[in-house]
Amino acid sequence: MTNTSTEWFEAPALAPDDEVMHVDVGGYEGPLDLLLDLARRQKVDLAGISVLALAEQYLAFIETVREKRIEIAADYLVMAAWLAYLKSRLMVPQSPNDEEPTGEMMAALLQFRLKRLEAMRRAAGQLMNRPRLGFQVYVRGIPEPITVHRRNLWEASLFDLLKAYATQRERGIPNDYKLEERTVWSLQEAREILQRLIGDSLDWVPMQTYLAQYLTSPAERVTAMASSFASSLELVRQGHVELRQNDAFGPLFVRRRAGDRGAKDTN
Amino acid sequence: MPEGEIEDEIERLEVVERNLRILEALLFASTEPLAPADIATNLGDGADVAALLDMLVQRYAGRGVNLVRRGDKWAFRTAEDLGFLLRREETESRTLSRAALETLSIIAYHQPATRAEVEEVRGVATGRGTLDLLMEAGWVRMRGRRRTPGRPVTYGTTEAFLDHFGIESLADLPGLEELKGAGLLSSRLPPSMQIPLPFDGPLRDDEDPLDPEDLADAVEREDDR
Amino acid sequence: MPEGEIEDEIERLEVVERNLRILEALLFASTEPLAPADIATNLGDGADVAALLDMLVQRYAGRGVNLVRRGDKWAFRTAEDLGFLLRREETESRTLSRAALETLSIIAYHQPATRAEVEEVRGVATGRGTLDLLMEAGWVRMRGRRRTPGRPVTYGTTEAFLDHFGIESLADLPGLEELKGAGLLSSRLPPSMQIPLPFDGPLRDDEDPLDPEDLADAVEREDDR
Repeated sequence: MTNTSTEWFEAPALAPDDEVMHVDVGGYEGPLDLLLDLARRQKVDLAGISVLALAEQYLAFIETVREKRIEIAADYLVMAAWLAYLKSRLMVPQSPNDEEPTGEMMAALLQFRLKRLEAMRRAAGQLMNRPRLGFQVYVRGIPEPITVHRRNLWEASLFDLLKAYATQRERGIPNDYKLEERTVWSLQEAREILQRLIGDSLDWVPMQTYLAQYLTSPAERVTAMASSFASSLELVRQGHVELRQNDAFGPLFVRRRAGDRGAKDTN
Repeated sequence: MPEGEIEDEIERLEVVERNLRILEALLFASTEPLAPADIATNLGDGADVAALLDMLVQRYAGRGVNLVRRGDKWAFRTAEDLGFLLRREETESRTLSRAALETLSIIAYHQPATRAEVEEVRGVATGRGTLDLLMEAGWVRMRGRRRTPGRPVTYGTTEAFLDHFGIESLADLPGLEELKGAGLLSSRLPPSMQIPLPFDGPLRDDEDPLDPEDLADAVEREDDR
Repeated sequence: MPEGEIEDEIERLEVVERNLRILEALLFASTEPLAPADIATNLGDGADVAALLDMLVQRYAGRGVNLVRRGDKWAFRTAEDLGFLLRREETESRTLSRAALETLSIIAYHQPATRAEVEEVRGVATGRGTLDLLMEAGWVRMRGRRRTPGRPVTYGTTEAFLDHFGIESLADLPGLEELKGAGLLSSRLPPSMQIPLPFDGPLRDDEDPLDPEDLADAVEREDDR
């Protein structure tokens, strides 16, 4: 491609004129290409070619190809039909009321098309012989691309941060950790405590007084009261103690039942 | 000249020099041609990009690297006459088939052109692959659809085509004047003297925009690259 | 000066100019910096490559693109003061992921903390990416290396961390009672639970300074930004 006179459209390698008829049609880029090649062989400017001779050469070529039973594209046959018509128009004088294009007009059209195709080929050749990018002309070898620096502006609030920390610390607490064990007096415990406190006292004493030492802790207060009351009822039923309440919601008095001497070993 | 005016003039020249440096840096940095609009954003307000480009073209006119116009864009390229020295071994030349070359030149000189028009000039059917290949090379693009029955797609050349072949604009296509004079850019018979010129502006009167599917195809092709 | 000598001088200058053009084009088109020896083969016999390079350096000295030496080789580069043209900053606000937030909070409270320590609190492995992200955000830094087997890197928070979260000093990070008070920690916590007092002084007794290669890594990270 260094050679500026490179001929990009070298005609397909063809044998001399007398052997034209043996050339394979496959070497051509369609019927116009074939016609152009045949026209060039007339070795005159396209403007000066004999269209009639050209048509005859083309028709002869197609005839030979068909005799050899070579498959030929429909394009070539259409052109052959058109050229046969052109030939007849050129040879038979035009009648005055003939509306069809004259043979001369048809010939001019063919010449135009051949010239135009040749011109386009020449133009393509000129294009390819221009100082092309990457062949004679170069771009910057070490381009310095614009780097888009994506800066992330991270967003997080102090609250998010603290929450994340707290959540993790809580998550870190082992699951089998026992929460504060609530003190619950079982009825049995309550009964033992009550019997021990009442002892052999035959005086009416408010139950709360006996339990005073246990009622200070709010956690124990409820359970102590509830369990002692339930146990006291049981002790009354079994005849160990007596209960008295003077008025509703008034203090509950308790005393050893007279004659219950075996209190200590009821169980 | 009063002293104040001299100072103004000095300041003006300093701004111009600064803008020229920025222009130089941006154009040097990119392998792709840049549009004046891409450059303007980096220059001070009210900078005359066209005038600056012109100054830069002149400064580099005789140098080993030139500032060249490619369509509406600009790029630094090595001087054409030094090509022989810079030949790189690794450049593999993609050889285009005769069909592809002819199709390319017909589209370049006759654009906007439909496939049927390309075929009419060549006198033979054009394989779909040929157009695809040219589009893949980035030289040919679908422009729109011709406002005729069947609404055929119209094709035209790209900026990359201009860049590759070192052409400033379509008006500078080699031999264009000659072809025009000989009436060879017409798709009709010579006496109909209306000679269209290659046109790469926006859609012409007889063109519709591409259909959405056409564009999807093009994007797909782009992705394949 | 005799006429013959003037002519010689003119011719000499023409040769120099021609060589400068070639030099310009070669340096522009080359895909890597060029050594004077590579250049000499493309210039005429007897060309003084060093002198030519020197002339070209001077010609481009004030321009938007300079000829610079990299080791023994030469290349065109954008003028340093115009480097900003080639960088485009795009800031994007993004919310920190949960993993990053958790890691950050643990480092904040437990600093100096190693990755293993962070993982112990989190109960899951912490990806290297999370720490990198926090360092990129500028909130976490490598402090030193723990003086234990394996010498793990210790991490701590930065000034930027305090800035962002509006904390005057690490001592102002809320403690156990304050977290409870804010309802962030439930009141039913084992009494053994403690919240460490973050340490932000210089290296602690159990810390060694970072290794030189740690610092190199950090610089690299900085460059990537």
